[in-house]
Amino acid sequence: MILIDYLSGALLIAGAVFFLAGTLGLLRFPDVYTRLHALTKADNVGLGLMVVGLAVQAESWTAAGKLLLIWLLVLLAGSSVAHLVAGGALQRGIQLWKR
Amino acid sequence: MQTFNLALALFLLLNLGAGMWRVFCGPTAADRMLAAQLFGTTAVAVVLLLAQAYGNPALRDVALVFALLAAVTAVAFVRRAWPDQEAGHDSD
Amino acid sequence: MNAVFLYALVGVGLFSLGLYALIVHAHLLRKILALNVMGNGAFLVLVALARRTGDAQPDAVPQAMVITGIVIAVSATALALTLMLKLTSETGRAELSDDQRE
Amino acid sequence: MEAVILLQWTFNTLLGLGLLWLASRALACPDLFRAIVLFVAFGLLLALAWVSLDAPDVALAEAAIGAGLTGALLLAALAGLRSSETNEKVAGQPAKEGPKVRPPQWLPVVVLLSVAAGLGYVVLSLPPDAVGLSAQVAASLETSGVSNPVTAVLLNFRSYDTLLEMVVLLLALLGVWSLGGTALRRETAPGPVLDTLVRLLVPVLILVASYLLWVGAHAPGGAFQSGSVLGAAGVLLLLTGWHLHAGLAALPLRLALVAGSATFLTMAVFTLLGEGKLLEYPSAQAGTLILILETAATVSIGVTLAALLLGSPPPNNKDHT
Repeated sequence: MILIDYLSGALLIAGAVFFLAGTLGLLRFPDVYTRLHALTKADNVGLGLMVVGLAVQAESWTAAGKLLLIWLLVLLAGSSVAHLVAGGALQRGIQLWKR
Repeated sequence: MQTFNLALALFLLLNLGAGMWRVFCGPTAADRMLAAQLFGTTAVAVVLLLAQAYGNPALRDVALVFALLAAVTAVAFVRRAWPDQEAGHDSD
Repeated sequence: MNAVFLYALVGVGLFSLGLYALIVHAHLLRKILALNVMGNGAFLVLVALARRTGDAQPDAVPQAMVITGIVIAVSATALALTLMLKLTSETGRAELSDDQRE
Repeated sequence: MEAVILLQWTFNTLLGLGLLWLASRALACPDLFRAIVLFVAFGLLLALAWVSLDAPDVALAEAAIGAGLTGALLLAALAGLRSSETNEKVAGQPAKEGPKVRPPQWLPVVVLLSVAAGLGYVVLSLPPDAVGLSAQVAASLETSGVSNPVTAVLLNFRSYDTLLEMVVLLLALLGVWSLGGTALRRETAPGPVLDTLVRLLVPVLILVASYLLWVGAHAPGGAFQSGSVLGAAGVLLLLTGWHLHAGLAALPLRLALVAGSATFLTMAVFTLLGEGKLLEYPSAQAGTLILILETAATVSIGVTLAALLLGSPPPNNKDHT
């Protein structure tokens, strides 16, 4: 039981770190494309780790399945929206950041 | 474990507050929309953590609806509200 | 002060903010946003006060009324937005004529 | 246990302050688009507040409407506003979107402060413990046909509220339609990514809507939440250039729109004749009757919300002749 709690805690903290990284990237990166890159880390990996961490704690397999479904949906929506925003930004001539 | 989950939820809420900065600064409409997108994902994570902390599995349905509906606003933005010319290009 | 009164006071604050914005802003889209904020403030007061049941389940009647209210608010918002668009296409500006002198 | 209480308290305080701050920024912001994004973020935080207030039913409705549909409606309206402003060629109109706030005059500020103070005083003077109607709800829950108290209130104890609400929704749509609506937009073809997203997401949305409808009997969910999710599916389809087949746009659409109100009215008449009381169901069949009512209401709410985004009646065969 204790081991599972530690495992879950480690996964959750790792997820939270990715959320923090995503937010920092959103704040610090220089243009919309690099910010997209940072954002999708929080969407995909951060939430993914959190979902696995919570699924370890979940009371049943169905609950874990629902958590996984939520993650898959966010993954689908997040990556599609990232693609659409990047495409739209290119189309509108938002320039890429150059050092 | 409850304390831990609540503490993480609080941390994510603070994270969300920091992300607000991007909504204000922009500079492009896309940046603001991205910040709102991150808001949605963070809210999903917060609700899931609260569901675990309060032992209320029904809250997972709230997270499910969040996950589904986040795309609707973003699609509305991409399809309708995104101006063809961005007023302010990225400059910072 | 517990969470009930905290949220109830936040609701009061939202209602007042919305009322203020409704008065001072001329643009109709802003007025619609302000009305929505006012409504959400009222909902927050209702749901917060419904939780004064101690450890028992919260009062379901205000919650049910708020759910009804949320759906009504979105349909009213849609109607208001259509009115605004109609007015804009007639007059060219999204403001009520009273505010044209400034 | 102390730590938990402290954490909850901090969470609630931050959330409350965040709500006030977002609302004030959204209302004071010079740029309309930014104001709408802030308002959407406000809706998200509000859903978190419902979660903390132990109101998952409300949180579900808010997650579907406040965070999804309202944002889509506002953004679509903003697009309409921009296009009609450019059509009119009103000089300097974009700049007019800018700061419209006059310097704070003393009268509105006084109104704001006195309203806030008065309401705050009233709220704080309320007794900290009040059972309200929860005892009555709990006592009658057995005979209501469902075990989720909120659904019981919405569809049984106060179902006349829901009956009238269906009519209000219909009236809002009739209002939009009778204003002549907005010009129907020619949506451009969605790219392959958006197309795939919608093809995957819409079936899931419909599935989740049905799930929420079914689960509403014993857990958070029900007709309103389910209808809102269904409406979101319709909105997504409309935004990506789907349009209602012309053969379905006349009678079938109208039937779907009035299904909720009509079923409620029929039920009201039958219960009035049979039981002698408006919308009081025999407790043996209550569960089934509620499910029928909820299904009809869900369809109507979903179709009405999607139609509200479309803004005008979809063209049908008769229009062409």
